Amino acid sequence: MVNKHISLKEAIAEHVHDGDAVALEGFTHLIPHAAGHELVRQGRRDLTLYRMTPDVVYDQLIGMGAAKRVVFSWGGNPGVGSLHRLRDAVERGHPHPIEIEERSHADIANAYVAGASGLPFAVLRGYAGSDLPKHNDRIRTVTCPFTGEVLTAVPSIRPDVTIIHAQQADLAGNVQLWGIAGVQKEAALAARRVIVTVEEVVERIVPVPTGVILPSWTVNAVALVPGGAHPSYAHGYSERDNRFYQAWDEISRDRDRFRAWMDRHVLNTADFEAYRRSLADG
Amino acid sequence: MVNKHISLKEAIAEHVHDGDAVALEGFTHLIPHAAGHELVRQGRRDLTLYRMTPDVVYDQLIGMGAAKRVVFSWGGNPGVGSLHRLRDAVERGHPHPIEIEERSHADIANAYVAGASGLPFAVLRGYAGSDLPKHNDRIRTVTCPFTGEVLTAVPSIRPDVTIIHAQQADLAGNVQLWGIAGVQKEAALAARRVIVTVEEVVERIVPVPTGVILPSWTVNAVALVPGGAHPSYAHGYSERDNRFYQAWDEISRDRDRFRAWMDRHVLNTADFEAYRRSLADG
Amino acid sequence: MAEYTPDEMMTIAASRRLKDGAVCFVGIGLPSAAANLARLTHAPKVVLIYESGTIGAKPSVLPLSIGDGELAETADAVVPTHEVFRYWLQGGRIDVGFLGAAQIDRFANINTTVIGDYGAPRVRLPGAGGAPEIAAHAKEVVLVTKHSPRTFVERLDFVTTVGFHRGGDSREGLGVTGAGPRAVITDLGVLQPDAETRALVLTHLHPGVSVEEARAKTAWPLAVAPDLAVSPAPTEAELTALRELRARTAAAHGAP
Amino acid sequence: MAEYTPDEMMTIAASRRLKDGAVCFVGIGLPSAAANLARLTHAPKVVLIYESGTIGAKPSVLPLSIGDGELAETADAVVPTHEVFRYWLQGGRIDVGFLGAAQIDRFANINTTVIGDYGAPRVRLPGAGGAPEIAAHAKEVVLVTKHSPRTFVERLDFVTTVGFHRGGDSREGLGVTGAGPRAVITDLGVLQPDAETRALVLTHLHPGVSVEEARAKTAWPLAVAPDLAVSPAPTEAELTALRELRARTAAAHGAP
Repeated sequence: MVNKHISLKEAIAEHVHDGDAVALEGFTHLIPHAAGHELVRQGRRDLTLYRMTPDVVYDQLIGMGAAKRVVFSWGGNPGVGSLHRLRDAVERGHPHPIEIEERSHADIANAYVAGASGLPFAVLRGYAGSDLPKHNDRIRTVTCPFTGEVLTAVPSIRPDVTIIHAQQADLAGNVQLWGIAGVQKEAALAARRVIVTVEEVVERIVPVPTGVILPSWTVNAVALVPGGAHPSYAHGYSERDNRFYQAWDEISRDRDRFRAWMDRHVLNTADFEAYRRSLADG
Repeated sequence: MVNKHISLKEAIAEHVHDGDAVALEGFTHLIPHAAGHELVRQGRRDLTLYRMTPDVVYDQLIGMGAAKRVVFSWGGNPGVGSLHRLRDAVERGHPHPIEIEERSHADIANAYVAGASGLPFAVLRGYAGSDLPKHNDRIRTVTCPFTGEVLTAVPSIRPDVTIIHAQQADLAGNVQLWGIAGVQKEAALAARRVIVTVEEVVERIVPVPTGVILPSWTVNAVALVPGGAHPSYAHGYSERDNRFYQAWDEISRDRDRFRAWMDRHVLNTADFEAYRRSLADG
Repeated sequence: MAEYTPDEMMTIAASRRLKDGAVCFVGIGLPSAAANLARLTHAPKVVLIYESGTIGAKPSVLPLSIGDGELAETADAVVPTHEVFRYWLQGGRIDVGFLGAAQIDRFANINTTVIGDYGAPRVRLPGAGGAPEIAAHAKEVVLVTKHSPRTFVERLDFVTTVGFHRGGDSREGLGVTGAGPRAVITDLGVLQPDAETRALVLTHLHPGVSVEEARAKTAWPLAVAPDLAVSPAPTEAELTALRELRARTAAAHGAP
Repeated sequence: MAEYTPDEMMTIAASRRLKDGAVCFVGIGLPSAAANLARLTHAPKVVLIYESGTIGAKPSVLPLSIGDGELAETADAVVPTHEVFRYWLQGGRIDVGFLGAAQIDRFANINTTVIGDYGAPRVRLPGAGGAPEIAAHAKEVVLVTKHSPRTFVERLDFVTTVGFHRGGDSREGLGVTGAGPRAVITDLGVLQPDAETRALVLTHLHPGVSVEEARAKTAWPLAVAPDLAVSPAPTEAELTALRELRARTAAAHGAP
């Protein structure tokens, strides 16, 4: 059996290539920030980035010039305001222009389900009266062959790589996550390759309520990165760092300040542990 | 707040009417046999019966003349052989001819999901090369508006009533079930009315792994019926009575013996507890 | 009677719109504050559903994000995000969708996407999130947003989420099942749709607010109901519950 | 060498077809026996998936039903039934579909629906279950069934589940992704599809079985491979593992 337990650095080097379609999922909870940093450190470019809520993790990738295209449904800093790097890219083409494809939460969630299910499209009742379909020719219609109703059809999402953060993996690489589960299971099963960072490696998984399990054979690489969701959180291991989200508003508002912050805390640190130490040093 | 905790007799009397489309679900595990018996006791007629695996519970209903139409995907006695009452109805029109609509497991499972999702149809890759679509004009096709692929479309299932058996309900009527979960959540959420029989009423639900919760406001009636899945089982409460399934082959093979058995154990017993006692008496 | 701010009045007025026992799909921010206030006052059995999949959440402090841990810890059930949109929202199980708005027009259509041209926006807003489908499928919608002429605009730069579309019965023509916005609660008063034209009409003013002020902060000619009423001032119980909630929230998040 | 029955030879021959580590969607009955025997002998890391949603089940006795409790207790994950068909089977994650058959034709198409006319059947069989989609989506299919002219028929009364359809590349024309039946294991030997016509050819006989016997129990003119081989007889280890499994099963279920 291949040993799936490798470092995050190795996992990103092996499984994520320039130009890939990548999904880093986690709905507020369990956002794989450590993996985002490692993509920055390794200088990935031209990525198509899927994520329902770009959040700080994609704000950083966009600001560092890693994104060619961003597919998303809600691009704000939750409870705080704007994602300034996303806005700077869309409004002023800095650091370079990016393509955006905007969809709704219901659309993207259904599209991951369709991707995981091996279907080319998903059917939903979506976008009634909205202008979004006028700007996205990938929002189409399909007619029910029984009732004649016209429904919304959207293309399924099948990323090259999905990266998620979870609480636990066992020695074989089976993965368990719990709390708010988001769309991670579907995003992982829809992808060609799967990387999981975890809080903890356990000898044997003890199932917990609402635990989502990805069997080891669905996962390409598992990397131990305690706290790897920060400033997001891992239910049972950490709490959401709401103060960081508030601070990010100021850090990210100015191009130079953003760049200096990323240089100091991400590019000039070797890994997530060093990043956490550099943050603690202030 | 309406008290949802009523007897099974009251629940069936209030929520299931002659001519209704009814789903009693439970995939081998948690089959709502007590509810099936109560439908027999109350003499329901002309029911459209949905169930992936008719099993003994529908063999009894069909043999007692309650079914007008049966929609199913696998109609055997698991690990034993035939369902003789189903066969007698289909092959020889006894006790009266019934309509059958045959689908595959994948089809019916998807159709419940579509029903729960408020969609009129489900899309799957199904029935390639099979003769089943030739005999069922409700298996149709839909064309992907992105790739042009032709996929299978099936109508969603929306029963008038879904009845399930679960391990626990709390005082408010929240329902938890665990172990093999089958399609019960979807069958319940696809239905207009929901009846749940439970092994146990607890003051407060303690979530367990793979526990499926139906919030109280999705449930119309909850009836305490310990062992109410017998000869099926409730994970954590009982084991599958495999010997009963084997014995059923003999009991159900002969019309008179079947009828005498149903008279003695179901029609001449007041409720499921009395049924269990009459079985124990031999 | 105690002093209170227009923001407090708005949140309290919004909270009163939620009936006890209603199943409510809650947006983050103002809607979440109002919905939780309702739960802590007159509607203890209200069922709050957040799009993170927490069903029946009972947070002791207001979540900063839609996915704060306390929502999961206090929920009756936690379901995957796709399920909340498919079985619970699209499945027709939501009584009230509780939403905010960056821009709103007279037919209660909402823009949360861009200010300016979509291809070259002056201001890029966060986008749709769950709103287009919440507004379509919830049996009714309640909107909460502060009154300002930049918010209550003559014409939206972009329709993200439909209200009454072009007015009259045009919403029904879209094939949606929900009845649409029942009320827009602001810091000045309450607007409700005319039964026929479906254009928003000022039906309530909060105590001390004038029609002129409401009209000045609305960029279209705002109609006023003939039976214009004054909202009851916040009760002591409402104010206390709201302030304690805000204080607990500030202590927990370090937010103002 | 120990004595063994044709049934034991069939189960052991079928178990050998399963590679260690393969992800296997298992039908109840003979396929389940063979798959679990593989897991207990040469393929300890085989992943067994039952349509009840138990992924990575490791039962100590053979389940009588597809949903026996031990499957859930020993599984790596238990998922809802719809999910097993959607994410796991249709999603393309199954290496081998392991199925039985009531009737089979030369192109390994299967009937489990009716004997006689569909509208007025002489014998009503259980029906499709999961088979049509397992046969379509699993990367390959292995069939296990006893040899008899009533099973290996010239023409199926009903095509429930497709094998190689009308032969040649007609299966590919159906748009399915899986490669189809790789082998049919019987109590007499092994049949495999011809590379071109896709008609089943006898490629192995179990020890002591003659070509004549296999032909006599096949209702179509059975082709024989030029390099017809003899299956290795069961090893002591295989027989012991199978008999212990059967004994544990009988003790648990009270079945013969």
